[in-house]
Amino acid sequence: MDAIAGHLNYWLIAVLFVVGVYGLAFQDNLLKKLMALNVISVSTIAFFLNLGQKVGAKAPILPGGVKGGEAAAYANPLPHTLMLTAIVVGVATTGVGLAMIYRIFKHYHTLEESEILKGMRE
Amino acid sequence: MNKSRPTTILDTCVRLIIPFYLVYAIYVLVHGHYSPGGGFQAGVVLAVSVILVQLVQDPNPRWGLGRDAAVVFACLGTFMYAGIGLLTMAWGGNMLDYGVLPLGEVEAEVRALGTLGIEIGVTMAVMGVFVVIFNLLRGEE
Amino acid sequence: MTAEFFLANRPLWGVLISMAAAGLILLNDRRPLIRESITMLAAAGKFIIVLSMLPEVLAGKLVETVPWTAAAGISLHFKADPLGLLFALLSSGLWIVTSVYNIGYMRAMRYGHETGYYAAFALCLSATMGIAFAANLLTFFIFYEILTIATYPLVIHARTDEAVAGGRKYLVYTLAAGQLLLLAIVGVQIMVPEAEFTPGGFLAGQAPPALLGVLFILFMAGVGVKSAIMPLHGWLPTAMVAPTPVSALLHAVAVVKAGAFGVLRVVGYVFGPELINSTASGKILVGFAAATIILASLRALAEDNLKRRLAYSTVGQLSYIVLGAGLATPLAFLGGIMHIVAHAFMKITLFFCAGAVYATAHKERVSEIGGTGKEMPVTMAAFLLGSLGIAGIPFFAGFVSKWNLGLGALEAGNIFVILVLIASALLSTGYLLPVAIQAFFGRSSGTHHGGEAKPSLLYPLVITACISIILGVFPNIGLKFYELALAAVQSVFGATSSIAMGGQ
Amino acid sequence: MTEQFPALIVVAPLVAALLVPLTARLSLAVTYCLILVSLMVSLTGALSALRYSLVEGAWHYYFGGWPPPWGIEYVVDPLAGIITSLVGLFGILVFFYSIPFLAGKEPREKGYFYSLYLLLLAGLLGIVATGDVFNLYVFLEISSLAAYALIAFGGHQGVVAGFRYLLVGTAAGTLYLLGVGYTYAVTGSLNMADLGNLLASLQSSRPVILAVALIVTGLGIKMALFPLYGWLPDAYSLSPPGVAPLIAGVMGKVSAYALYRLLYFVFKPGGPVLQVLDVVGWLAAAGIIVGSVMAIAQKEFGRMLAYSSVSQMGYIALGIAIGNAAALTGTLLHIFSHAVAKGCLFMVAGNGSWWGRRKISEMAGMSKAMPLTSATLVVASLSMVGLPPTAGFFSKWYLLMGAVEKGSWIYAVILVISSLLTAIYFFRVLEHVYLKKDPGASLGTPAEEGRSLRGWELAPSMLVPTLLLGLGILALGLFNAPFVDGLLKFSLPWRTW
Amino acid sequence: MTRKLGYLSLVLLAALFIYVSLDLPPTGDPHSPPATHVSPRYIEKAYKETGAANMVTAVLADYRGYDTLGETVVVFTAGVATLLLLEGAFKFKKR
Repeated sequence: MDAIAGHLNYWLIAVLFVVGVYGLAFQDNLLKKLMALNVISVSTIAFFLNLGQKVGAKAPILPGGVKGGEAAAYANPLPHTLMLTAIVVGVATTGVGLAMIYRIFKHYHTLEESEILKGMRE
Repeated sequence: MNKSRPTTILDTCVRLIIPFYLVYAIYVLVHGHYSPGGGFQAGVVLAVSVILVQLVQDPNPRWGLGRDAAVVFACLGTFMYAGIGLLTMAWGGNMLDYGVLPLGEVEAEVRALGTLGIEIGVTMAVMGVFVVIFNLLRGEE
Repeated sequence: MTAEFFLANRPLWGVLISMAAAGLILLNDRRPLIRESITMLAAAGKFIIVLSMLPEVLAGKLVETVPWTAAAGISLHFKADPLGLLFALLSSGLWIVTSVYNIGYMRAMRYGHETGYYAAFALCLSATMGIAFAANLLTFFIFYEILTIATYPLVIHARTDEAVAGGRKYLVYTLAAGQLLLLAIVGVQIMVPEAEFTPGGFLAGQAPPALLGVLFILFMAGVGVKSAIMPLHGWLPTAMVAPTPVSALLHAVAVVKAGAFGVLRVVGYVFGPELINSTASGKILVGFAAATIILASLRALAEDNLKRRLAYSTVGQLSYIVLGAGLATPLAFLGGIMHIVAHAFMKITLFFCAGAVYATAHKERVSEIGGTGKEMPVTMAAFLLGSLGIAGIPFFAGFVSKWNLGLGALEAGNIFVILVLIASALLSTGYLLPVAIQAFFGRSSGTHHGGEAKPSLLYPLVITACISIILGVFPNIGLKFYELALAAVQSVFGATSSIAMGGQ
Repeated sequence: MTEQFPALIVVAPLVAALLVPLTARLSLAVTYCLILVSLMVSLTGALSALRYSLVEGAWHYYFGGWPPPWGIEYVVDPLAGIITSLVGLFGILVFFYSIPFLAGKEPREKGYFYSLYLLLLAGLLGIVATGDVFNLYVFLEISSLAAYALIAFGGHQGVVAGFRYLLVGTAAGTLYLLGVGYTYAVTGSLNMADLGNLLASLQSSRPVILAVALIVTGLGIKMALFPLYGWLPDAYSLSPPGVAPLIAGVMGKVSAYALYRLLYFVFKPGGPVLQVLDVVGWLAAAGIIVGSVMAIAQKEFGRMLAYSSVSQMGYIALGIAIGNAAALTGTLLHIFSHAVAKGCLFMVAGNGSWWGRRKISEMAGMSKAMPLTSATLVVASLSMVGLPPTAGFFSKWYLLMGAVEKGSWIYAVILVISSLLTAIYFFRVLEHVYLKKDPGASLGTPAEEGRSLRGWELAPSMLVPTLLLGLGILALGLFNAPFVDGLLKFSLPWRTW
Repeated sequence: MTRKLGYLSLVLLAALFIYVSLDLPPTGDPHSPPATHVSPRYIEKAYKETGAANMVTAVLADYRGYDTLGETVVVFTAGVATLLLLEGAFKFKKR
């Protein structure tokens, strides 16, 4: 039971990841694909944040610093930092993706990938 | 976009709320050392305030950031970050080793100041970029 | 930068001189006279360089140089040993003759865009020199591939659809062969990292017989395409769309002989006769060679286009060399080496004649050649001499090599080969003599075309025809081909081996 | 200043990229000077770091002065040194090459373009120089984002190609990040050297196996490993001709480098990694054949080159999969020879499109209109086929040696077959260029189209980089031994183990 | 058909992740490698060394400040990319 409780988060993250992959692979609409991409990146972020947790730990903020040996009492700040970067990367990618979608829609008047490819090969 | 005029209620609300946005952004930026926050968050709040004004007072916002100015902010903000890195190099340390900057006696304090510097840069950059992206995605002028 | 430096690196200069010539020719795009004189100068220079090594090599010294390392641990390594020098002498000597012929022929044919032609020609000779002097497998392969590529522009020179198709076929065959050869060389190099050609071979005992067998097949497939062993000969007749000097020098001397030379190198210097004889591989090679000799001769009989008939004749004659290698006895090997020389002179004469007839009278079919003998008596007389030599009549160059081959077959106890040799002699009489007979006695089909070919076409073929007779009587005269061949055989089989002193 | 070189390799183009959009509005001359200076600084840094690392060993540079497992470090060992030098050199050449293609654009547009160009370069350089797996991700994303945008700059088709690449490429980045996450979960570290030590005892742990698989998949997508190459043909062939040489030339190679670095310096072959490598080997072999066959079927020169890249990246992956000294030397050499040859070929394709010809059948008569470009095409083609004495031959030679040494004759046979297939499609192009009569004389020669070129067949800033890369192919072939003995030998993993 | 195979492979993918996750340290384990290897120094010394009480800020801006520079550059790249893609496109249309 403990094993399940300790790993439940990973399972949910795995499901979230697979949902994202599903969207990326099986949706024809470019906008939905972009959203699926965000789902994937969120699952990764959740995975990292999960690694930074400690049972009963406080947020890693303390004016005056922490005494030696008390490290276990505070959550691990490193994954948070990394994920701040990953979030920003995700936002940036989404921004560029939206800009491209805008251009694509203006020219092809559709966002369905199959139709766009048909129009492109002509 | 749509040519309808801004409603008075929205207009008034925005006028009231914007100053608080700005102050809050500065608070988030400066207080990043002691609580959750920092440059990215502050930049986003600033960008949101600009975008909000643009949304509400659509054709001719009375206050805000033009696209060109936003580009300048984005470039200079990021450059500020990298420039601090270059400064530390010029003072003989490794890149981003704030401790070598001649800003004080206690190394930790100097480092905190260096951190503040780059956070300001990040704020400017994030604000500039988001305003630019919004501005462009909004459509033709 | 002393004289010593110059002397030690002579094999390298031999390679570089025509490479430099190719570059200079490309720079003188619009000046035909300069272009041609560069070719002549390079040809003469190359011959002198190669010739200067003859005394030393005959005295038993090797001119050896490692000019640079081509790949880590594996060097570009040149060595002038008897076999290599023989090949180098032959091709560089014939380049001079061909250059003269070339100039006359190309002017007569007016193809245009000749700069690239001359440059590629020079590059081919450079590659041939590299093959001759290569001291290890990698060097051999590098120049082998350069030769492949440099010949391609020559094959397609006419730019007709037929020429392009021929070029394609040529590339498919030779590139595929090159890759197989590469595979074989890599396989050898894994076992013996230096992979230097060693008289008597270096592979014995290095690997299980099965692997050696596979390597041997790969090697033979690799060099067999250029030496046109059936069924790998398909490109050669098609490639006859090239201008005649190309057919003459490259398809009688440089390219195909590079393949045959490769067979000798692989058998004598990589695997070694002992290894070949101790397995079935030699017998299989002999079988293929014998089949090629007979089939190619039969095919030549049926061919009407003169150049293609000569090409099939080349296919057959090349297999004599392969036969000599496959028998792997001292005398057979000697015969094989001598056949490189003999066939070169005879076949180049024949091609020169065919080209002269084509350029002067515009006849390229055997059936329409009647009457040419009266208009161009000298040319056709040379053709007759060449034919007799190919047929292996005594006192012609072809006889020495075939005699030795026959003796070698006896040495190996292989009566079957003797039968093949006899049959082939009869067949080659059958496909070549009628041409001369037709030319002299046949009814003239066309109009009068103004007699003999012009001097620049005529002199080369007269010279080569004369040499092929002289070599038949005195195989060792002048360039000491026989002595070189003997030295090569002795180094491969050991000095004590029984070599009957034929010829001289 | 010299002690800052490892950082400057990346930071110089990065900083220039931040200023270029501003300076472009003021003065183009200043902008070009700025770009050139930053590229020069970067190249100088790369070369001197390379020299230092050969003499003194790897050059470690701690950002912020924090020692490794806590801070981020740059490690310029000989391997990173030569790859950064390659990328830096490409940066300069392609910069000159791209100038004429932007002639008609507005100054500010040029500013954005070159800003992205420098960011792409900085990203690639950062991937190579870094010694931290997460920092690698960040720079991977910088270079990818810049690449998406640059590809999308190539017209309406380019936008679609760029967007499709964005989807696949971001997914690849996320997979890589997830792989980093799994290794972080079992080790707690992000520094490559530290990870290398910690992972030694974790070879058979399941998360590590999955991490290797995820990282190989992620970087495999980036380097177009079969069957993940779907994005590549469009992305390479539809990107603007000005930057296509950079994108096609070095972008995939840098991912290959990252894969090599991670597999051989961080995870280190043993147990699970070897199994993954087996799979990579088979996929690479399949990619070699499929890429070649697809290339034969193409009508457009650029697309043919793109598919040929799929095949050639397979060579590189195959060498990584074989994994002995000869094969890894072959891989590294092929990273170079293929980068130079493919960059060169895309420049030739660009020159062709400058002349208005994109299809292979339209390239007839190119030998007349652009003799030097055509000659370069010949050299590059020979290198692609792998014929001596060009660079491509030697890398193939080492790969073959590696395959045979390991006893994988099947790989050797595939390499050989691929050479022949490559010969088919390249000689077809050469036939068109040299043998066919120009059908569309009405298109005119580049010189006739109102561009005063004073006897040059093309603008010098396009022609000279093309020729330089062509000479580079020959130089890499002829001076192969010093290159391998003096540089690549020190880049093999065993020296540092 | 291919669609069904695709769904199946997705399910398998999820199963794989779940199977592997059993070997990961459980959530909140204070003795897991991430909790014990590098991060203790951040927690214990961040304030003394960098003057920031918020350890995330300390790591973000100082220990791994170079990552954050990269991050800012990513944002900047996105901005310039959008400018390149859209600004020119609008101009194009007007002509």
